Amino acid sequence: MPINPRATVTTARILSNRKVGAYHHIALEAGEVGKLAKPGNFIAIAVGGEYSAMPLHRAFAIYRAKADGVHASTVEIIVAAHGKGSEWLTKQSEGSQLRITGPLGTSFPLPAEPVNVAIIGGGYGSAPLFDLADHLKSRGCRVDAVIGASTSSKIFAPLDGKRTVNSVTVTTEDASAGVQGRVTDVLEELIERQKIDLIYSCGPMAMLKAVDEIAQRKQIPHLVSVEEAMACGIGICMTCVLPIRDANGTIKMSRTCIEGPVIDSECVVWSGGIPEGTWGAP
Amino acid sequence: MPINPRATVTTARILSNRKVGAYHHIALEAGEVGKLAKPGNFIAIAVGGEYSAMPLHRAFAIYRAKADGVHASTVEIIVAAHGKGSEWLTKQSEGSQLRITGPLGTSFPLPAEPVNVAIIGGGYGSAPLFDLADHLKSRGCRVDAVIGASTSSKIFAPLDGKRTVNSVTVTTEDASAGVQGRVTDVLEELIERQKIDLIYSCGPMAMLKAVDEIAQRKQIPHLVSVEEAMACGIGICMTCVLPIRDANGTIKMSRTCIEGPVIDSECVVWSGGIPEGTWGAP
Amino acid sequence: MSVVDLSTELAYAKFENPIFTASGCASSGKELSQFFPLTELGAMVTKSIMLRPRSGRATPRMAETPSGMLNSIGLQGPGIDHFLEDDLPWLLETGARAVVSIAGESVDEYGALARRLRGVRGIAAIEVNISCPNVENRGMVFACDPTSARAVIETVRINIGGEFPIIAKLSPDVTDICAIAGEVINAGADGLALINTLLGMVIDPKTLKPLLGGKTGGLSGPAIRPVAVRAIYQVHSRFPKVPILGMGGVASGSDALQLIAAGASAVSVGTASFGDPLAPVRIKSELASLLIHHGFARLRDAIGVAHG
Amino acid sequence: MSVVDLSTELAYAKFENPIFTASGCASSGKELSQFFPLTELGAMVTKSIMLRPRSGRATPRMAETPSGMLNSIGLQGPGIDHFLEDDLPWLLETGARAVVSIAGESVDEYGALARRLRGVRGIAAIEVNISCPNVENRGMVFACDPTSARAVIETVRINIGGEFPIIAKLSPDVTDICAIAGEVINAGADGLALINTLLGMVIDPKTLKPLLGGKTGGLSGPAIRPVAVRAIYQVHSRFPKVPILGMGGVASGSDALQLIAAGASAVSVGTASFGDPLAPVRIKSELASLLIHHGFARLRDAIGVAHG
Ligand SMILES: Cc1cc2nc3c(=O)[nH]c(=O)nc-3n(C[C@H](O)[C@H](O)[C@H](O)COP(=O)(O)OP(=O)(O)OC[C@H]3O[C@@H](n4cnc5c(N)ncnc54)[C@H](O)[C@@H]3O)c2cc1C
Ligand SMILES: Cc1cc2nc3c(=O)[nH]c(=O)nc-3n(C[C@H](O)[C@H](O)[C@H](O)COP(=O)(O)OP(=O)(O)OC[C@H]3O[C@@H](n4cnc5c(N)ncnc54)[C@H](O)[C@@H]3O)c2cc1C
Ligand SMILES: Cc1cc2nc3c(=O)[nH]c(=O)nc-3n(C[C@H](O)[C@H](O)[C@H](O)COP(=O)(O)O)c2cc1C
Ligand SMILES: Cc1cc2nc3c(=O)[nH]c(=O)nc-3n(C[C@H](O)[C@H](O)[C@H](O)COP(=O)(O)O)c2cc1C
Ligand code: FES
Ligand code: FES
Repeated sequence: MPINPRATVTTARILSNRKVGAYHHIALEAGEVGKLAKPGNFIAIAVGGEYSAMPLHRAFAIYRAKADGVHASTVEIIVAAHGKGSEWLTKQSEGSQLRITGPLGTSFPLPAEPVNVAIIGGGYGSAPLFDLADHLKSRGCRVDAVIGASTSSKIFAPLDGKRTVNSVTVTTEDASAGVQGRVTDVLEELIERQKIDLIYSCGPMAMLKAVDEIAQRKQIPHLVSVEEAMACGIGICMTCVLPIRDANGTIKMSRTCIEGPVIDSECVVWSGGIPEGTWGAP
Repeated sequence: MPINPRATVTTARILSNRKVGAYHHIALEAGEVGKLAKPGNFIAIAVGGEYSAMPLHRAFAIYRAKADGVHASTVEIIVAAHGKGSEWLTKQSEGSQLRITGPLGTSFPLPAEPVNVAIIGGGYGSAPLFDLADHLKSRGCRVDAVIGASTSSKIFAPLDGKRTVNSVTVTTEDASAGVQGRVTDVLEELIERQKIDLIYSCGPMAMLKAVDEIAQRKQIPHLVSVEEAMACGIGICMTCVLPIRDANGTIKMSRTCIEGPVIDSECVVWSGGIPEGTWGAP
Repeated sequence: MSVVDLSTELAYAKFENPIFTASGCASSGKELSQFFPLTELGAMVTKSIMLRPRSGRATPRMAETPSGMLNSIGLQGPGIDHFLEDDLPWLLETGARAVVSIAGESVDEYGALARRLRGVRGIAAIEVNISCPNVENRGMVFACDPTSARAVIETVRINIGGEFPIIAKLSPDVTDICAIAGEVINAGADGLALINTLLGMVIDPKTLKPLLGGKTGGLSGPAIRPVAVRAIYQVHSRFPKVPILGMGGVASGSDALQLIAAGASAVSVGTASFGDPLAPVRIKSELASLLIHHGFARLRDAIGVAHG
Repeated sequence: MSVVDLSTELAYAKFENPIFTASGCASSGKELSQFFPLTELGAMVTKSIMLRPRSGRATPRMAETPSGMLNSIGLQGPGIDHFLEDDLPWLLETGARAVVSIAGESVDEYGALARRLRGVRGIAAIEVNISCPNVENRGMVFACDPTSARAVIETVRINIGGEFPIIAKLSPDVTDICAIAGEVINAGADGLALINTLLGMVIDPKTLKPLLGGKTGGLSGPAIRPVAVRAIYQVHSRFPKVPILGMGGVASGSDALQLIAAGASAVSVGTASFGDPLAPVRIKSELASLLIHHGFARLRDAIGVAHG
């Protein structure tokens, strides 16, 4: 299979940039990118403008992509100001231009049958899950969402997103919204109640790991979207690697920008580092 | 004498930024800077914003400074987009903030008597001369201006500036405005006609040198505002030096940011480089 | 494409244009081929390949720094067998020119790699990476020691035969880069690649510990360009006949021209591709315009013009 | 000012806070004193002074580079006599702590400078700049040769007596900075200053010739910070008891803390002052806040925390 099969480099124009809780919702006029994107893909953005001291790409999950409308296509992202690059991004005004590369990475595989699905999002990790939910619903799946964060402003759960799914459970660690606690505190009960067949999750690694413990215990297939520090986003720098088990059971340090971000949790070696027996390990 | 005696570091707000021919006229709300500035002083500006790859100051002559008005003070500058930093500056919009340091450098000494003065400006070099003309006029001097550039768009001669002086002669090398030629082509005639007692000039080094040849020949005192590549603008880096003769006749590599930009042309060693006999020369 | 003759050569290898990828910054080509035909490049320089598969270093492997980045990949790769079976044939099939970069942990390993490459058809040149600071060989870097640098190139020379030009890639982390250059030239290098990354470190502002899994990493990107220009200038003035593949912070045609004027016959683009996959082709066309602007009919006439 | 104890020491010299100017980036103090009282600084490090007046190099002397700059000042200065008669008394009168930087063209010159400084009152420490790449001494830099580095420090040690701690300032342009550090420590250095500039070059895009009058120049600014952190980390892990004055691209409190965590007992701010005269005081207050944020009651507890 070719690598980055549908990706192009595009000058995207910011259509809108507005604050949503702790995040910024940025909509881009994005050439062909929005037409070719699948749920779970991400885009890489060059930051800092012409006089930038920041040479590297920033990765953002596609929240929504649309081919229709007045523009060639639109791509929406949800940005948390983390370091300098994402902070710069949140300050860009309508009309300004960004160099984006995408769509990149793997997408969420969809079940062939109409099954009961749980989507679990941590922080801005919920962003790509609503589009996924849309696709799942149109295949007849029941979709229950669990959205967690440390505090309410970091819950990303837009109204139309909430309408798409059958139920939304919000958890916050400080009890500022929904149930006090973590997504894992409500997940088991949800699995039982809705007879969940399949779990998709996206959020911090620690959350993915905790969700996976439950999924493993309950023997439910689990697809995760991982987040590793990325320099290029297109597979040429080898910085974004994670130990991943391949079809033959061999653990390799795999690039999460092209073999991920969406990975079957069965293949993820959660211990991190370079596990013993990794292909080519010292 | 203290160094940088009236300088402060100020967060200045851009009041307006508009294109004037090949230049940008930028007005700043500038704290105390405009109150303390004298004709000939300059300001140093940090460029590129928060994520800048450009660590060094940029120097701009003060075109006009005002203490009155609604703002603490205003400072106006005329910017030619030369490299990346000045280009960035020309793109900054009204309301954005700049870190400026000033007023810096020497100012134009004013004659005690009402004499006949010629001001000679090359390109944006005319910017500081109109404010000077104002001061000269209020001391009863007659002021004739010669403003030259390669082409008309690079002639900076604002209406109110023109009104201040008794006459303006424009020269352009491509004949797109005024007399075809260089400022030196019209200067001798002007000196004769108006019985010029004193010359002030500001522009490229080659122009200053050519003007000085005439001034020397005619034995007319000549004050020049020089322009050397500057890193700091405040005397701490030693990059902006020129060979300057001091009161004892000793040639020293002097910092033009603090011993200049305005220098008596008698002290300037026009040959450049490190002339033989320079203090501490190898 | 343009009226300027961009063709160049590194020893007896000829290239249609001087813009190459940089080893380790373009993997083996498949990733970038989605963005532009690899035949647009003067050559694809492949990621340094070792004898055996290698997992590389622990993550995090990167840190962005002002106008630069640190990497501590640790030469992760599939090993020479997989490379010769899979990556290289794919690359050659695209019609791209291939410069194969090799790296070893011992002089013998370089020799073994050279033997594996001997007789392989279609390779334009071999870049011998003797300067990677990431190799866990008691922290020692071949390129930092004249004797080992020489030994590696001698071994490669003997084992590879005369089929491909050997380009020795040097580290700037040395007291006297001309001395190392002299050694590898004497040992049989046909050309030099200048420069590899500078050894650097970032402390994580949160944990106050070294941020990278490998603690130190290699500094690349525009930040190091002045060091690259200096190294190329120094080496070219000492060894004007030895062709140089220049690299280090090239992000525009003007940057490439700086390296060429300093003495580079061709230029690799590394870190710039991480923020713009089209960087190599953009740089090539910017360079062509600049050459025309400066009145050069041929790229070759611009090589080393900063001297004398 | 803050609830954190910022005091620090370099050998037996004590300072109220760890933020110093960098030699050659603050002249002799008068220029910055308009912007803040020099007593706000841990110490004013003066521009390296030589035995005789010196005109320095031809212009242009500077080039901005991505997140950095090159300078080729060539140690312009008035010479030690003028310095002792005029600059130093002025500086001491402000109440500022003074670290005097010296530079010579021969071992003897360093010795002569040390004799001139012997017995001068009020100096907090001597920084011996053995690493300036600009000195026109056949291109050779003392700090790049273990033998000459050692000889300089030995001479200074003998001639200066035991009045001031001697801080040897090293160049990063060496294969093994720990080896040079070891030499100067054995020769009697009480502390180390790390790092001086990296040798670099810029080609003028207009003329395609070296832009600087001196052709090469010293690279400073944020671009080199990862190299500084690495050098400090390496030297501190090898010589944990030898105090380090760190420098190289510090432009914020967080940058200063990186160098301190790597092993610096104090930090010089150089190039950052060229774009912001208030940089040293801003960095000091940012550092104080960060130390509090990380739960340090005393700066000293943060020195070297990146290790182990
Ligand atoms: C597949 C994927 C999808 C993502 N989706 C989103 C999203 O929808 N919304 C959102 O706010 N953030 C998302 N992130 C995280 C986002 O990429 C980082 O927060 C961002 O790159 C940090 O850049 P910075 O300049 O703010 O921080 P800096 O620390 O200055 O970044 C420096 C460098 O490190 C890399 N880096 C640092 N942290 C991360 C990280 N967590 N992930 C990847 N690279 C990192 C950056 O790419 C950059 O090259 C996603 C990351 C990945 C890998
Ligand atoms: C006293 C003085 C007054 C000036 N007044 C004006 C003015 O009124 N209008 C105007 O348009 N320009 C003026 N200049 C020139 C202006 O400072 C430069 O054009 C500008 O600094 C170039 O910056 P850059 O980022 O565009 O170019 P770059 O080449 O990217 O600059 C890189 C570095 O070199 C320095 N530099 C490069 N060229 C010059 C130069 N000619 N003079 C000083 N520093 C330079 C910059 O300060 C910067 O640190 C003045 C210069 C001086 C010294
Ligand atoms: C992520 C990364 C990986 C690299 N891997 C290699 C490598 O495998 N072999 C090698 O010789 N150089 C390697 N380098 C160095 C580059 O080829 C190049 O010499 C250096 O990055 C300077 O060029 P640049 O500034 O354009 O990136 C690597 C650089 C980076 C950033
Ligand atoms: C313009 C300039 C002049 C310098 N002069 C000296 C000097 O005289 N003596 C010295 O030891 N270092 C000198 N340096 C080096 C600095 O002291 C410092 O080591 C280096 O610039 C790194 O710090 P920075 O990145 O904060 O500038 C000079 C640096 C610059 C930029
Ligand atoms: S981010 Fe570069 S390979 Fe994945
Ligand atoms: S510009 Fe720094 S001393 Fe004049």
